[in-house]
This record gives sequence, C-alpha cells and structure tokens, in this order.
Amino acid sequence: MKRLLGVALGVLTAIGGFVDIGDLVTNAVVGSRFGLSLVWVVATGVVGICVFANMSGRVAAASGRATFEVIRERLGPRAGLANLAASFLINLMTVTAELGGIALALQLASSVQYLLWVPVAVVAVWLVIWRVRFSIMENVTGLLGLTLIVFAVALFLLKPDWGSLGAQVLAPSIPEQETAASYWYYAVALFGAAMTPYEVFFFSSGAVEEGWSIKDLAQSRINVLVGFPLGGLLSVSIAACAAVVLLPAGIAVTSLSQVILPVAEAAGKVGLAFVLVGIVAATFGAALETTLSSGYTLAQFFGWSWGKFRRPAQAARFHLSMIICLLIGGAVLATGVDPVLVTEYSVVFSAIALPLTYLPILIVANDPQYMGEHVNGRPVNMVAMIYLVIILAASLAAIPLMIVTGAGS
Amino acid sequence: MKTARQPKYLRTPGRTLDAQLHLLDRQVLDVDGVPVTTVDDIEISAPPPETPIPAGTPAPTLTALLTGPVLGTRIFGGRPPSSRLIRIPWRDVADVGVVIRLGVRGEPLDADWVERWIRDKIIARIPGGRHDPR
Amino acid sequence: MAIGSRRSRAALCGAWLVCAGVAAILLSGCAGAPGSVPDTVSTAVKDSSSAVATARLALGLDADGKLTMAATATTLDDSLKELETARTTLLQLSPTVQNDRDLRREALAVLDEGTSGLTTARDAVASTDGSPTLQDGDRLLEAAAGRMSAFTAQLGGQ
Amino acid sequence: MILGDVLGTPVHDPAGLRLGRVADARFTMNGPPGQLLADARLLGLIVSPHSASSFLGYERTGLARPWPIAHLLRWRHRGSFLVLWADIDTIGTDTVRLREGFTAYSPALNDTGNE
Repeated sequence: MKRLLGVALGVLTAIGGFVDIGDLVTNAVVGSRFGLSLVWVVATGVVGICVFANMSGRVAAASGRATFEVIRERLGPRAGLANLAASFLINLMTVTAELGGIALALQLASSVQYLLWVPVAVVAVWLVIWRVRFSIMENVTGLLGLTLIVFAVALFLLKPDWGSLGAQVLAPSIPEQETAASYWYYAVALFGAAMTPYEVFFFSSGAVEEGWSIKDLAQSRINVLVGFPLGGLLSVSIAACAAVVLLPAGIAVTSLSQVILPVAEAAGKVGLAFVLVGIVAATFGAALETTLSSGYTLAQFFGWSWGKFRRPAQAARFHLSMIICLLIGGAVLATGVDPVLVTEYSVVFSAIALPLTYLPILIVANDPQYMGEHVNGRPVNMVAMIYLVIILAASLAAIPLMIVTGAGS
Repeated sequence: MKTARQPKYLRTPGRTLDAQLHLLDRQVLDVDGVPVTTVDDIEISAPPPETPIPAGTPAPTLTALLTGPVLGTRIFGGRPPSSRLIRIPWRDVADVGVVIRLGVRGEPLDADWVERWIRDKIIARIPGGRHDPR
Repeated sequence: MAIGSRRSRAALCGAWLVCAGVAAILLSGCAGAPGSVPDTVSTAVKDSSSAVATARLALGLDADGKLTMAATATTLDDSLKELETARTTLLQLSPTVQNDRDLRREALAVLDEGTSGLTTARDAVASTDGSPTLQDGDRLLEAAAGRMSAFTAQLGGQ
Repeated sequence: MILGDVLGTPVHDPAGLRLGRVADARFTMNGPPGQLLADARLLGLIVSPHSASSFLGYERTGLARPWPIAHLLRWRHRGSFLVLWADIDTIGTDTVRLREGFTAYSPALNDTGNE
C-alpha cells in the first residue's frame, strides 16, 4: 500500500511538474495561431524527453554520476565548456522567464504590477532552495501544479467540436493566414519546450540528490513513462483551449492574461482560481528546478561540491552561484523586458543546445564501465538515434527559421 | 605508415591507464565522498622539452593531478606558470574508476581554497548556512 | 608557442561564430521582419485587432461574472500595452511615398479608435460611480474592431 | 611537464615524416607501490594519424554501441598506434620525434577498456 502511494505520488508530481512557463506560453501561442495542427510535435517531444530522462536517470542510478559530469568527461573541456556556456545561458533565460511567470500570475490574482512581485518571487525561490528539503519541494510544487488539470476540464466544459479538433490533430495543415516558416519555427519552439535540457540536468541530479540505486529505477521509469505523457496531454489541452476560444476570436496570444481567458469562459471564477494557483505552482516549481540546474551544471563541470542534501556551507560555490543566478534573473526582469518574450526565446535556444546534451548521455548509457549490466538495450538505442537525428535537425533549423520569421512575428 | 597498419600486440603487466580515457576531466572525490574538483590536467616527471632523451632513461611517472587556472589554458591555449598550478599529488590518489577517489580529506587541500573562502566569507554568514536540510 | 596559438585560434574562431550567431539573432529579434511599409502596417493592425478582441472577450467574461476584477484589469492593461507597441512601430516607420504616408495615417487613426475604446473599458472596470459602463466600453471596442477588419480587408485587396 | 602540452602535438619519425598527432598517453601502474596506489609510469604515447580530437570515450575499447556513432569515431581513429617511451627521441613543443626503428604497437585495450 505504501509502495503504491509512493508510485502514485511520483506520477502525480511528474504530471504537475511537467508544465512550466515555456509549455504554457508556447502551447497557448501555438493553439491560438495554428489550432491543434502542431500536436504531433508535442507528442514527438514527449516521447523524446521520456527516452532521455529515463536514460539519464539510469546513468545516475547506476554510476552515481549526474548528466553534466558525464558531458564534461566525454566531450572534454572545450566542447564541454561550449555546452556549459550555452546550457547555462539558456538556464538563466529560463530562470528569468519562470520568475516572470510567477510575477505575472500574481499580478493576475492581485492586479498589483508584476514588477513589484519580482523581488518577492526571487526571495521566495531562494528561501526554498536554501531551507526546504528536496523531496518536500518536489512534491508540494508538483501536487499544486496538478491544478492545471483545470485546462483539460475547461476543454470539456467548452463542448468543442471534437470532430474538427481531431481532424486538426490527425491531418495537420498550416492555417492560411500563417506562413510555412512560422509553422516550422513554432514546431521547433514546441519541441524545445518539451525537451528542455534543464529537465534532464534536473532529473539526473535529482536522482543523485535522492540517492537512487538501481532498485529505484522501476519507480522512476513509471514516473517518467506515465507522468510525462500525461503532462504532455496537459500541454495539449492548453493548446486546445486556446484553439477553441482564442483562434476563432482572432486573438494571437502575446501575454499570460490571454492564456487564462478560455478557462474563465468555461469555468468562471472557480476555474480562474484553479488556473492561477496552478500557474504559480508550476512556474514556482520550474523556477526552483532551473535555478538548481544552473548550480548543478556549473558545479558538475568544475567538479565543485553540490547538492541540496548537503548543508549550504558544504556546497558553498553551488549555493553562491544559484544566488547570483536569481539576482541576475531579477535584474533582467527589472529592466521591464517582456517575460513572455524571454520565454519564447528560451525555448528556441533550448532547441539549439539539445544535441550537445543528449549525445554524451547516449554514449555513456552504452558504456559498461559506467553502467555495468544496465547498458542501453538495442531498441532504446535505435529510438535514441532516431531522436538524435531529429534533435540535430531542429537545432540546425532553429536559427535560420528565427531569422526568416523575425522570431515568429 | 606500414608499421601502423600491422601493429604488434603488447601485453603489459599491471593496470593500464590512458590519460584522456581514464583520468582527464573526471570528478575527484575525497575520502568522505565529497567532490573536490575535476582533473583539469596531469603533471609528469618528464625531462625538459626540446632536449634529446638519452636511451635508457627511466620512464617518467605521473606526479600529480592538476586543477585551477590550468583548465583555462587547456581550453584557450597558453600555459600558467608552474607556481600557479594547483597540484593533487598522485600519492594521495586511492582509486581510479568512474571517479577518482583520494585517500585524504579534501578540506585542507589547495584545490579547495576557493570553496573554503566562499564558505567562510559568504555562505556560512547567511543565517541557516550551516543548517542541515535533512 | 605553436600548440597554444593553434588552439587559441580554434577557440577564437568558435567564439566568433557564437558571437556572430547571437548578434544575428538579436538583430533579427529587435528589427523584426524587415518589411515594406504596407507589411508593417498590416502586422501592426493585425496585432491591434487581436488586442481589441482580447479586451472584448475579457469584458464579456467580466459582465458574466466569470472574471475577477484583478484579472480583467490586467488583461485590459496587457491589451493596451499591445496597442501601444503597434503604435510605436507605426511611428517609427519612415515612408517615402505619398501612398505609404496615407496608409500610415489611416492605420494610426484606426489604432486610436482602439485605444479610446480600451481606455473607456478600463475606466468602466475601475469606475465607482457607474459611468462609463462596461457596455460603453464594449460598444467603442466593437466599432474599433469593425474598422480594423475593414482596414485589413482593404489592405488585402490592394 | 604538463600532459596537456603534449596532447595534440604532431609526431614525426626520425626522417621527419609526419605520422600523426599525440592522441593520448598511456600509463601502467606496475611501479613500486607508493602510499595508496602503485606509481603510474608512462608506458608510451598513442599516435593517431587522422585526428587528435576527442573520441568521446570510444578510444581503443571494444565498445561498439550505439551503432553509427561508435563506428564513425572508430573510423576517425583508424590507423592509430602506441609507441613506447623507449622509442621516443625528443618531446618538443611542436613536435614529438621518434627513434630510429621504433615499433608501433596496437593501441587496443582489453574488453572493458580498463584493467
């Protein structure tokens, strides 16, 4: 019984933790402009993140090595540093975007200007990182994030034309008012949002934080294989709500306030309350994860002592670097830059940096010196290789598409 | 190049370590399992460069693992002065595996001075800095 | 030293590539799609009409009691910001021929109508003495939306 | 001497013919025991004729998965060989010169790439 509860808790937090500001914004933007014609990208991304998150978790459990240690060891210092620079920059952008997301959601709840909420968000995130135990942090934000299920409920309450939605999913076509370049630009963005590298850094480092061993792998596999696809379904329902309410009204999403309108239409103030709690929890959780990931990547590249399971004084550089990241994120937001815009850029940059992260994981997951008997099976390798090709294509296409479309405008 | 295509096999007694494959860029843990640094480079006791090595010179040995500024020069070129190298002597190394384990505590090592400085000057001064999260 | 310089050259080359890439992205991001005056005008009006539609949706939900005052106010603020951004892009244009100048003048007039509708709507939400009413705001926004879609249709017909 | 200075240096035979670059250095731990581990003596250098770039851990081991990556890297590393310390004449900053009549050994490690 206790074991079953553990599994359920793991799955639920995986669902609630899946969606972050990147998923929220990108899915709503895409839904309001392209309907459900890009759902296939979300599905592709979710399968990809399942494969690689699982692999990085297995490497961490079998060898005790987190992802960025592996990246440095395999790519060497130069390519490793290039990856560190890219990943760290993206992480910083994502931290900024998540902090902005918290502040924007609090503005929607209070009508107090979001810039005034930014310092509150920064301090709150830091306090949790400084004091709260890793597992409590994970479970609380994950469970509260589950309230985002209200998007799926809202979709049913809206009583959409399921046939036409289904047709958009199964026979995707580019809406006539949009160009092919924009379509593919948002395909790359959605892919980047689903496969953000920080999830793998966080997942594998979390495995070390919680001291996983091989026998915990079954549990983690269920969390990933059930939780992530359901989280993906949540992403799709965000897009579907936008496609049902906003697309026909001629609204292209550019701010967080537009994302919540379909829920309010379907479920009124109760729905609004749920969605605001969900957004705050999801962005707060993701702000914690990305801030920790910034610390993890730096510490693992340079070999510093890291981990929330240690006293802060026993991982001094790790904690200092996270404090600096949070301060930078807050400072960037204070310039008045639009957090939604930062989010859109961060997911595309994620897509660019994907290959350098996923290749070393795949290689090490095949190395018996690290893995013992738990090396990748042939089917996993095959799927992973296919994904490596997709990842490479998305990464190469991202910058040209960004320039051609003027970043999707 | 003919020699390279039909190589002879050499059997060596004892354990073999390839620098790139087994040592460089690996995590170094101290005797308590606390991360100390990463192996940024290796120092060997070879004769000075550019001088012919007389036949029969005994093979150089691996004297120390290096860290610190040497990482920057390994990536961007150049070479730090010998005095700025931070050394972890080979005699302190207890095991080489997926990680390199030391047989000593990391605390007093030179490789840990930045960590100590940041801990004592900043992190430990923030309330709760020594609080055990578990 | 030969090795050092070779390495630093390779590293420098990589650094340059990264910088160039970042610069290209920033330029493309800041400048937006470099387009003609009619393209920019059309994008600006389209963005504005999306903002006006958002405001109307929010007002409707507010009237039905489905949206809290804080959420309505924030949504209207965001819509106003969007309109202002569109307006700024139009003002930054430097049209060279009469046709383009006319186009920009008309577009600015259309946007102004949207702005006044939004201002009225915000006043209605904040109002404590019952005037203007939400209906006043919605009526103005509806008129603005009509002019925007007519303008877009006219642009498309050209 | 720092190993990073040697890695990547071009290797020439006594006649001045370029053989490749130093890809790695091999040590054996059969010296007199030190404090914790035996001393690691330099056995020789691994020379790769085509590229001295990183091999992502596929160096000289039997590892063949995942399929194209392992094969691609092995192909880039084809023709590499091990020269023993005794066959090295000079280690300079821009060349490593080998002695007359040096022997090229197979660089392969055994199965696990370890012991």
